Amino acid sequence: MTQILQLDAVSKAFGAVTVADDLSYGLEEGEALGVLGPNGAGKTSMFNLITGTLKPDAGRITFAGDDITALGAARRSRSGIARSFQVPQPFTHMTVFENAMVAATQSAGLAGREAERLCIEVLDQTELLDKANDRAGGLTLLNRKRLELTRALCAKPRLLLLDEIAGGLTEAECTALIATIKSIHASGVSIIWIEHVVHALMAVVERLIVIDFGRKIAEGEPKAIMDSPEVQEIYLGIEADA
Amino acid sequence: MSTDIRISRTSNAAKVAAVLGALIVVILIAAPYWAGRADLRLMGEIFLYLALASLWNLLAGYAGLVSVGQQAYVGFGGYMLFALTIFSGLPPLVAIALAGLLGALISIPVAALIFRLRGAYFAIGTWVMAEVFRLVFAQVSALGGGSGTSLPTDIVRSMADGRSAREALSYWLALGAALIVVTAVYLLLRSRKGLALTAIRDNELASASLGIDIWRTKFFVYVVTSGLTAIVGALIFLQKLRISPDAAFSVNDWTAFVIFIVVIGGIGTIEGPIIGTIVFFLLRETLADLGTIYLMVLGLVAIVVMLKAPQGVWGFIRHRFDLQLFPLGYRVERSKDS
Amino acid sequence: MDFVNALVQGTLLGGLYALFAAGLSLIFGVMRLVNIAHGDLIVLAAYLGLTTTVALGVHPLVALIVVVPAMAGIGYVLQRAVLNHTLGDDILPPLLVTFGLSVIIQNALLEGYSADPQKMDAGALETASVALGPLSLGVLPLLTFAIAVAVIAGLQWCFYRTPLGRAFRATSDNQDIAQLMGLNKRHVFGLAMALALAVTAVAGILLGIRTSFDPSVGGGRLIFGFEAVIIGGLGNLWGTLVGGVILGVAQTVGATINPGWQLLAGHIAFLVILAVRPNGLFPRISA
Amino acid sequence: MPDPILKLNGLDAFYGDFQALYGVELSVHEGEVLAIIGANGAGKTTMLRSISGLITNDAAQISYRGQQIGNARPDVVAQMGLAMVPEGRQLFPSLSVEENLMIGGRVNRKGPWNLRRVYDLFPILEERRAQASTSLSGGQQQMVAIGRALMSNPDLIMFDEISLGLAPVIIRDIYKALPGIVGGGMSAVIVEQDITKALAVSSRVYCLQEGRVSLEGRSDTVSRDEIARAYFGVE
Repeated sequence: MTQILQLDAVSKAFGAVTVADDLSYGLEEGEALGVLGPNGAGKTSMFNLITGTLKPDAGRITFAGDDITALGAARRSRSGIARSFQVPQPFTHMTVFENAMVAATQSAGLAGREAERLCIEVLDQTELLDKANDRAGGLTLLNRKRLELTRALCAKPRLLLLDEIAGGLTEAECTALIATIKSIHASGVSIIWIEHVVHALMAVVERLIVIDFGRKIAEGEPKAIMDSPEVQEIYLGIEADA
Repeated sequence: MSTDIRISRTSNAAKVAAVLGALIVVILIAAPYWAGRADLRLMGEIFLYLALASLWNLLAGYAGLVSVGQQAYVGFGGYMLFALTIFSGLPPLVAIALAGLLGALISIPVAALIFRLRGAYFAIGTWVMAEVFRLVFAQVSALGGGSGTSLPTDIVRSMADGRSAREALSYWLALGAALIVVTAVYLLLRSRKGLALTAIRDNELASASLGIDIWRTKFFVYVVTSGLTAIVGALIFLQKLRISPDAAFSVNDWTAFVIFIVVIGGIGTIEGPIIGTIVFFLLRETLADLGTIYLMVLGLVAIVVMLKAPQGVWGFIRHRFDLQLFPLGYRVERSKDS
Repeated sequence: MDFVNALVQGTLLGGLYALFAAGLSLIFGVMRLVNIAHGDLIVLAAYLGLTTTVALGVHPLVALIVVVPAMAGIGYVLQRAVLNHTLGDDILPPLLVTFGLSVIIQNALLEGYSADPQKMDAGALETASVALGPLSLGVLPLLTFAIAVAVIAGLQWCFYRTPLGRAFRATSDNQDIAQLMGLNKRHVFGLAMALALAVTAVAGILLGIRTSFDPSVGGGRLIFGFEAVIIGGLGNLWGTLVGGVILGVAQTVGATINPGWQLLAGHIAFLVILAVRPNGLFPRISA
Repeated sequence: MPDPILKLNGLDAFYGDFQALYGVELSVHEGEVLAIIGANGAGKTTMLRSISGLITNDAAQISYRGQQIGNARPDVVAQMGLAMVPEGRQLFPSLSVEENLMIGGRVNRKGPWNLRRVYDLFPILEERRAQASTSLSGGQQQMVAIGRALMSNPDLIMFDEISLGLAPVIIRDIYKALPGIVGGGMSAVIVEQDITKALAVSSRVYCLQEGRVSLEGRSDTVSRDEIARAYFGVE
C-alpha cells in the first residue's frame, strides 16, 4: 500500500491556545481513519491544517508524495483533498445544483456536460436531487450536511475529510449516511472522519486516533481504543475514579 | 436514470428579452439615420456610462473589489489615445485598442500594491492610485501639463470624411463598447470563472476549499476590467476632443456617478447597470438646470436606495416577478415520466 | 540648509495631517467604518469656523468653542440617524452612503458659500515666527503640531484610561458580547463619531487658518488622513502622528526638489511603505 | 407553582434565513437550575441568543417577569437582569482581565457581586488582573467569562457550552464552583453537551432535537433511554 497523507510533527497555536501539538500520523491509500476527541480538542483545526485553511507554525504535511505544507487551500483542493465543514458553509445564494457545479468545475476541473453529469450522479447518491433547484440558504440542517458531502464528492477527491457529518441526524438518517460513506470508501477514496457519533464511526473506519489539546493521545484498532480507560476518561467524560 | 434529466441555462423570459434586445440594438445601430446630432451625442454618452457602470458592477458587485479609483483607467485610456495618436501617429482606432492593452498592463503592478489593502481601505487605496496617475500626467508638459491639450484636427479628420460621418462613427464606437462590455460580462459570468466569482461572493472559505484561487480570480477580474475601462476612457475623450488632468481623473464624473448608477439600478446583476443608467440620465435631463441641487438629490437618492432597498430597482423587480433577462444559473429539469 | 528646513517644516505640517487622520483612525478602530466624507466634514468645519468668526467677530481659535460642539453634535446625529444603518459585514453600504454624503456636503457648501476660495483671518498668528538657530519657525505650524500632540494624547488617554474608552474597545472587539454587557452599540458608535468629528473640527479650523479652502478640497484631505493612518499602522493613534509626519516631510522635501512634485512625493512615500510594510509601521489591529 | 420568571411562548427563531427553532415552549422558575441538552445544530445556541436579544423575534414569544422581551435590544435585556456566559468565552481581547470584569459591572444592578467577590471566588484572576485576557489559559478565561456575567448581578444567568474545550479537571473545578454561584436565588440555564454533568447540577432538563423540544422532565427521574431517544430521535 502507498502512503496518501503524512503529517510530521505539525504544530499550531493561537496565543495561549494550542490546537496542534507535535502531531504526526500517516494514512494509507484507500484507508478510512476515525478521529475522536472532546469538543475544542483541535480536530477541526487539524482539518484546516490539512486543507490549507490554516498554516502550521511548524512541521510538514505530505500528500501523495508531495510536500504540500506551503500550498494554499485552492491548490490542495485541486490536487484531490476535499472536506465537509462541521458548520455547513453553503453558497447560500446559489442553488444546490450550482453549489455542486462549483466543486465539479473548479476543483475536479470538469467542464460542460461532464461536470453536469457528475453533479446529477452525486446529488442522486446523496438524496438531494429533488432539491437541486432550491436555494442552498433555505435548506434544513440535514440537507446542508448532505450538501457538504455532495460538494466534497463532486470535487472527485482522493482524500475525503468528513467533519461531524452525522451529528444531529436521526438513527435512520445515520444508517443511510453510513451506507453512503461505505460505498464512497469502497470506491477507493481515502477517508478521515471526525465524529462524535461513535457507532457510526465504528461501522466504517479501520483505525482510530484520539486527539486532545492538539495532541495525539491514542492510536490503533477501533475496538481496543474505545476500551482503553484513558480514552474513556478524556473522551466520554467518565472519570477514572468515579 | 440521469437520461430523463436535463440542465437548462435559459428561460422563456430570457428568450423574449433576447429577441426584444436584438430589435432594440438594430434600431440603435440605425440611430445616425434617424436621430439628431444632439441626441446622438447624448446617446453616445449614455452608452459609455453604461459600459463604465457594467464594468464597475463586475468589479464591485461580483468580485467584491469596491474601487473608488476607476477614474485612474478612464483618464489613463484618454491620455493614451492622445499620446499614441499625437506622438506615434497611430490611427485613433488602433490607439484606442492599444490604450486598453496598456491599461490592463499598468493595472498589474497597481493591483499587486493595492490588493494588500482590505475592504474600504482598498477602496481609498484605489483613489490614491488615481491621484498618482493624475499628478503624473499633470507633469507631462508635452500633453499640456496641468491645463491639458486638444486632439489635433488632422487626427480627428483622419477618422472619417465629414463631420456627420465622424459623429456617426463616434456613436457606433460608443454603442459597440457598451454592447461588447455587457456581452463580455454576461459571458464571463456564465463561464467557469463566473461560477467561481459568484461562489467567492457567497463564501470565501468554502470557495478556497473547492479549488478556487481567490486572489488570482480577483486579480484577473481587476486587470480585465481596467483594460476595458481604459478603452471606454479613450472613447470618452475621443468624443470630448480635449483632455486635462482634472477632467480625465475626476472622481465625481467617472466613479461617484457610476457607483450611484449601479446601486440605484441594482448591484450584482447584469440588468442593474442598464436600468441605473436610464434612471441616471432621466434624472439628469430633467433636473440638470438645478445645478448643485441636482447633485445633492442624486446623492440623497443613492443613500436612500442603499439604506431602504439595497438591491436597487432591478433587485426589487427580480424579487417581485422572479425575472432574469440575462440568465446565469442552471436549472435541473426532469421529464414527467421519470 | 533647504533640506533641513524642509524636514522641520514637513514635520510640523505632519501635525495637521495627523489631525486629519486621528478622527478617521478612531472611527475605524471602534466600528470598522471608513468614512469617505471625512475630508468634506473637515472642510465643513472650516466653513463653520469661517461663519462663526464673521458672525461673532471672534478669532478663529475662539471659534473652536462653537465649532467643536457643533461638529460633535452633527457626528452623533449622523451616526444614529444614518451611519448606524450601514454597519455590517458588507463594506458597500457605509462606503456608498458616505460617498453620497460627500457629494451632498460638497454641493451644499457650493450652494451656500460659492466655489471661491476662502480663508480665515487669524491676525498676527499667521505671520508670527520664532527663530531657532538659522531656522525660522512659524508660530502657527508650531501651535498646530502642539495641538495635534495634545489631541492624540487626549484620545489615547480616553481610549485606554476611561470607562468610555473601555466601552469603545469592548464594542470594537465584539459587538454582540458588548451588548450583552448592557452597552447600547448605537449610542457607543454615536459617541465615537461625535468624538471623531470634534477632532475634525479642530483640524478644519487649523486648515482654514493655514491655507485657503473651497468646497472641493475635501477629497484631498481624506486621502492625506488615510495615508497617515495606513503608514502609521491601523488602530495606532501615535502611529498616526508618525504617519502624518512622514507624509508631511515627504511632501515638503518633494516640493524642495520640484514644486510640482509635492503631492506626488507624499503619495509615493505612502506606496513605498505599502509595498514594504503592508500593515504600516506600527500596526495594532489587522483590517 | 409561582409564575416562571422566564417563559418561551412558542418561540420560532431563525438563524440567518433558515429556521432553527419551531414553537419552543419553555419556562424557568425563580432560583431553579435548568439544563438544556441536544446535539450539535439542535438549536440550543439560537435559543440563548434569542433570549438575550441578539436575535430579534416576535415580542410575545419571550416573556421575562411578565414583560414581553422577544424584540428587546440585548443591552436592555441585560439591564433587566439576564446575563450570558457565551460559548467559547468570547472575552474582549483588547481589555485586561480586570477591565473585562469591570465592563460586566457596567450594568449597574444592586446585588452581592462585585470585583472583590469575583476575586474571592477565582483568586487566580486577582493575580492576573492586569494581564491581557488572551494570555490566560482556557479555564482561566472561562472564569473571567463567568465573573464578567456575575458582575451585572443578574437574576438569571445562562451558560452556553460551559465545558467546551476545557480539560476534565478544569471542568470539574468549574462545576464545583457552580453551587456557590447560582445559590442565593439566582436562576440559571445551562446548555451542555456532557449529559451527565448537566443532569447532576440541574433540577429540570429540556432536550432539543432539530429545533423542537423532544423531552422535558426532572433531572433526577429521566432515564438514560428517554434521553437517548430524545437526543438522537431513535425510534
